Amino acid sequence: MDFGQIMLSLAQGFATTCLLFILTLIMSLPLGLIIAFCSMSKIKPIRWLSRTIVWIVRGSPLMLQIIIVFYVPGLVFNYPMESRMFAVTVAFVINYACYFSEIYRGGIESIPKGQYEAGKVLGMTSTQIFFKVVLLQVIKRIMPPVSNEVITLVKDTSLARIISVGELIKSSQDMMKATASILPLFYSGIFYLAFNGILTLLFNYIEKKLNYYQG
Amino acid sequence: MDFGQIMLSLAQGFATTCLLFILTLIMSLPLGLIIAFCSMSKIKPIRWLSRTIVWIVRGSPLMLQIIIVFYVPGLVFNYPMESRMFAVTVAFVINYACYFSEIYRGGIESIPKGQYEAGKVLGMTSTQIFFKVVLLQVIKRIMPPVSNEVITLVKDTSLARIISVGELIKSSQDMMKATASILPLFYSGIFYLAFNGILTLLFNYIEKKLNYYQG
Amino acid sequence: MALLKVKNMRKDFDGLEVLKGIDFELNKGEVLAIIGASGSGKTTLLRCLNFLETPTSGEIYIDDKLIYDAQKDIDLSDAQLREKRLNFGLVFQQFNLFPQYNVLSNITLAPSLYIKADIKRKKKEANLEYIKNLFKPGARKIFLQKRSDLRQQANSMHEDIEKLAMKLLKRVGLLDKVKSYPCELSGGQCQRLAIARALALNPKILCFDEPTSALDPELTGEVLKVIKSLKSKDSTMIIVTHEMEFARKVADKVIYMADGVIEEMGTPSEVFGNSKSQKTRAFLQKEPI
Amino acid sequence: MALLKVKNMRKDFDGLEVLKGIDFELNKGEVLAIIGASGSGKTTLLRCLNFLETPTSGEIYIDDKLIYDAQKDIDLSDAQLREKRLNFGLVFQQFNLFPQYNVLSNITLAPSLYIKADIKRKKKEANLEYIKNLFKPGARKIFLQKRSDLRQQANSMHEDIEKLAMKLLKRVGLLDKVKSYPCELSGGQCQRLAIARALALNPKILCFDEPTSALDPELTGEVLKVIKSLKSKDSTMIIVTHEMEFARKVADKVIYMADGVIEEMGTPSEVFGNSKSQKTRAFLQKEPI
Amino acid sequence: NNNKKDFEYVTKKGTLVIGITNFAPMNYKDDNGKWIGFDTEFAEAVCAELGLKAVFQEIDWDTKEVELKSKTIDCIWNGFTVNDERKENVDFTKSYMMNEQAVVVKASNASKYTSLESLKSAKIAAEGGSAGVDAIKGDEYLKQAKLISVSAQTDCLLELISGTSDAAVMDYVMAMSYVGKGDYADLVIVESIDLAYEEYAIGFRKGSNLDEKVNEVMVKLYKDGTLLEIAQKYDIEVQLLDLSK
Ligand SMILES: Nc1ncnc2c1ncn2[C@@H]1O[C@H](COP(=O)(O)OP(=O)(O)OP(=O)(O)O)[C@@H](O)[C@H]1O
Ligand SMILES: Nc1ncnc2c1ncn2[C@@H]1O[C@H](COP(=O)(O)OP(=O)(O)OP(=O)(O)O)[C@@H](O)[C@H]1O
Ligand SMILES: [Mg+2]
Ligand SMILES: [Mg+2]
Repeated sequence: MDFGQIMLSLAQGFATTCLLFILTLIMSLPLGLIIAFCSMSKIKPIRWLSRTIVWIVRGSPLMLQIIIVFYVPGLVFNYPMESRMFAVTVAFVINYACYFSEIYRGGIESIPKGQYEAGKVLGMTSTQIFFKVVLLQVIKRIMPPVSNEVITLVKDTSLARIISVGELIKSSQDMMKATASILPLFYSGIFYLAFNGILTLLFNYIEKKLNYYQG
Repeated sequence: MDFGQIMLSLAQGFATTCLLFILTLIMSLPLGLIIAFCSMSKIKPIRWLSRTIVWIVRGSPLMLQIIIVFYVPGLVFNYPMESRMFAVTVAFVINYACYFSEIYRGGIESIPKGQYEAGKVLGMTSTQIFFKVVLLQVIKRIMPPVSNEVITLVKDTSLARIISVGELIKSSQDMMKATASILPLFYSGIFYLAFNGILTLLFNYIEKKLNYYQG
Repeated sequence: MALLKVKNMRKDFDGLEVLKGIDFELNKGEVLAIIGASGSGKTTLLRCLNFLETPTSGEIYIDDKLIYDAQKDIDLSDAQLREKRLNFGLVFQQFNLFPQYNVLSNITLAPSLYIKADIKRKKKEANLEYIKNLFKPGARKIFLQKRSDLRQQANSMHEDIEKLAMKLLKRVGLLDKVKSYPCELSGGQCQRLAIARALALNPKILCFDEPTSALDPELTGEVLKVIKSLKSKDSTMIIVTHEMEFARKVADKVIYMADGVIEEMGTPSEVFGNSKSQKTRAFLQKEPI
Repeated sequence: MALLKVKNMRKDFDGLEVLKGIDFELNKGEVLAIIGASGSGKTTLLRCLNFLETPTSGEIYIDDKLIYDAQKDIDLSDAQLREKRLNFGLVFQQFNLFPQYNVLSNITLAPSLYIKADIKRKKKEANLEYIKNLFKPGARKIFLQKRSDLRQQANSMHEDIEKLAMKLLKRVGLLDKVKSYPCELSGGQCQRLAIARALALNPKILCFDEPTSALDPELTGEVLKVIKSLKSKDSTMIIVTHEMEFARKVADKVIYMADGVIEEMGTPSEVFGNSKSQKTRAFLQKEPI
Repeated sequence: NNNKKDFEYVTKKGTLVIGITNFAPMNYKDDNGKWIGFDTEFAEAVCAELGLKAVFQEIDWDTKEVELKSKTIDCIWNGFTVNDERKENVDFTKSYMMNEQAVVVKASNASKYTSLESLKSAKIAAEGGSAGVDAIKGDEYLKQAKLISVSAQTDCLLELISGTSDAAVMDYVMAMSYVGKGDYADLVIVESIDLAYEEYAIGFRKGSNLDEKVNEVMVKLYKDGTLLEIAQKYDIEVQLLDLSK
């Protein structure tokens, strides 16, 4: 096996990793917002249900959640998961949506009440206040924890191999067997570092952009 | 298999999980401090080396680190790992020490220069300033991120099964196979939740204790 | 005819009676100063007037027209509440500027949003009209004309708003800060901007809740000067303040509140110089003029 | 004989000349006020005197004895530096109290640490002595006696420190706050505590760097009053301040600094009333007395 | 190559670390959590003869060659099928048991999957790196199917009952001892399908001198009847090969 072949195989694994990463982000970021609103709802049952779910998800390993999401439909409901990738994506989306929801909630709750009141006194509607006054401030405040979480997500994608999804680490382990060498593992490490490096730069850029004002 | 047997088997897995948790904490907390001091060292090579290592470790998946730590000694140095638990512990300690080091560094750097200068002007030695003036303030400031990290550690222990260490999730998966039922997975989820619940209470208590002063 | 009349306003917080029946009148062009110890309910009164709190009971008349009756108007929609609220403006102690907008946008944000909403509504009407008359001759031409009129109208309204904002900024002395962000202003400048922002909506009555108590004493002066300069026969103001000297000089009417009731009300010379109530005298002795 | 003599002190920050040769003398019991525009190097001068910055060149004499020569003493050990530093005390603009210790402990912390270190050293000596004389008759008895003496000595020293701290707290008017934490004090109380903390080490010269400029004007008075009360024939002080009135009333000597040099030096009446330099007059005109 | 001194290496350690996965009847746990099974007792008997302590280490079957090479295990002894590809990485002992690959499906699907051809578009689970995978890859129909590679043979059974796979290819010896029993009652072996005949042996590091030592002991144990006795205990004596020749 030459270097090119190894890289090709790793690139395939990396493609799966990226796919999982992107799908998770696209779905969990908005889902998290919904959960955040449920967690702040004035209706007690909704609030408590949503907070309990978030507590459970955040309190147990993602690995466990993946296994449960994958096997429960078949074992309990006799309605097996068609696709492993789908199961992994569902587990990731739920897990990350819960994490994001807490970040959103912290961000929204950190906006001083005075901002809402100033908007009201100036005759804005609740929607206008949320979108025109509060939202950008929230985004600015949650950027640091969100970027942390996103970088954790990159690394967590490796958990997909638990139910035999061929992501980067699995393909590098396959290559390790094929070449009886440890090198593919290091190569895959470089993939992760590069990916995270790029993300870090991206987030630094965004945070800088948002720093045009303080507070 | 009756409920008692399942629980017994899960308890064994949980014991391994706890052992890994405790070993990692005991060793990574002090090691992290050493790395933090290296990262703030006035000697450039030490500072850069230590920051690079931290960057690499924090930028790549723990799963990959476990695999590498486990296989490299045998494959590359012909000096095989005697014990899987040992390999996992080494990987965890390195990984968490790096995370803790960044938390420590943030905490130490957040202490205003004035505290050091006040100590100096009052004729204290550097050691006295560190231990009598700065340390407690640092501890207070790092409690929240440290407690987050510790709870992440509880969940990360599940990664040990990657190299067949029989921790909680592995034993619950074994039980799942043996009983062809999904229940052991849920039981193990409860173990995690309980563990994390207790830790959360503990940390809340400590943070409250440290709140006798502000700032 | 009184511009504002408040009748028997009461407010409970979970059983804690904070306002125990407040009655007063205010004429157009008058300045009312409200003084009183901490916790006497001054802020609560202003917040009730601005509908940030719902009074437990009480009536509010503007130009002798009942605009709000706490007993009946419990379930007002947001839109209705907003309309009533626009009779009043409020300047907060903590400024509550929008940090992500620059000085100019802080002033124009709310008015622009109305213009947008207004134009949008009118566009919708035009669309409906068009659909109704779809088969009448010339309908399309009228429709297109209307659309372009609306566009022009919007543009000129936005321009007007901007002109007004610049005029107000000049008035509060912030003309050189148009493009700055709130974080780049001093406390006094922030409060002057907040005043300009409230003025831009041209409220009938402008309320101030301790506008200088978050400021360093050095910066207090510039804000008080601006407030004083607002005084004219057209502008009616209610000012909650601890600056007795200022209240005495600027106010036409002074209310001393204590424990949720109006303990004393009158002209500054009546209240400060010649107070009837024992409580008022005790309070005024403590506060340095 | 001057208590303090500073000769030709210079300080560069990476090529930026901040102090360009400062010379002055101060007698025991005198109060020196340093005034000057922002950036003129006042803080830097105090920091050099307290060895928080290393001067580029210059000499410091105490009681006509050279204690520091920047040219020679580049590589002073931490311990040597500490000893020299104890001639001076410094009260910071930002107080820099230790938030985790209560008021009393903030004062006693540093002195207790010395006592502990001192006793530890003496114990070691006693141990060595004992080992040397191990076989002499009575050595053990002498040793035990010495140990118990040391213990008693430590106790009484700690008690003394505590007594001194209480005396100082009384002097700065914080006797009722002994058990409070810094976060529970007002700015003025914080600064008074910081002064007491500096006094506890009994420095020959006590320096203040704008002790009131982080305070609300209302709190400034109480701190200035405390500083004024410290004036006596035994206490020598250097005060960097923007409070001209205070400087004029309290100081025996005033230095006006500009751009890193002493532009004018003399008694308050000389500097404030009759300044020779054009620069000084321009500066004093801007600052309101 | 220091693998030549493998015997000296393990003797010095005093232990033989045996890489296994959990599957009956070869290596599995009794109710007390103690390892039992044919290969377990076989290995213990061999180690006793060699004066070594047998240490059983569960591994991910997929990475068994890496484990062997990195010396985290000393041999693979878990119904390990001999084939040419593996001979490149592993030194085999004599074969001691015959086996074939079986196709297992849910009973409800038994009428659907009766031939190799009918499995062409199914999802087939097999243990990663196992002889089952080789069998699938070597068959013209099965190689068109979607291969689900799992990390232990028992995972295949779980895949079947949770419905996440349609069929599983696994060792016949193992299939016999699980299928139709207890929690796996509604699984069946598709008897109408015959996959390759194969044999089990023990795998050591390439160039190791351990396999010869173990060969000697195996023959001895066969001749004195120990091996047959163990096989009878687990009901697989018919599969045992004649080692006396
Ligand atoms: N949202 C609320 N819920 C419960 N009690 C409240 C609330 N807002 C105000 N109060 C109580 O109402 C009383 C009057 O408060 P208010 O803020 O109106 O006083 P104030 O006269 O403005 O005092 P200050 O001069 O300190 O601003 C206080 O006792 C306060 O604790
Ligand atoms: N650590 C440093 N590194 C570089 N430059 C410094 C440093 N400290 C001070 N300076 C510079 O030295 C000059 C004098 O500063 P200094 O703080 O002594 O002035 P000051 O007279 O105390 O002013 P203020 O009245 O504002 O406190 C300034 O130009 C400042 O920027
Ligand atoms: Mg108020
Ligand atoms: Mg200064």
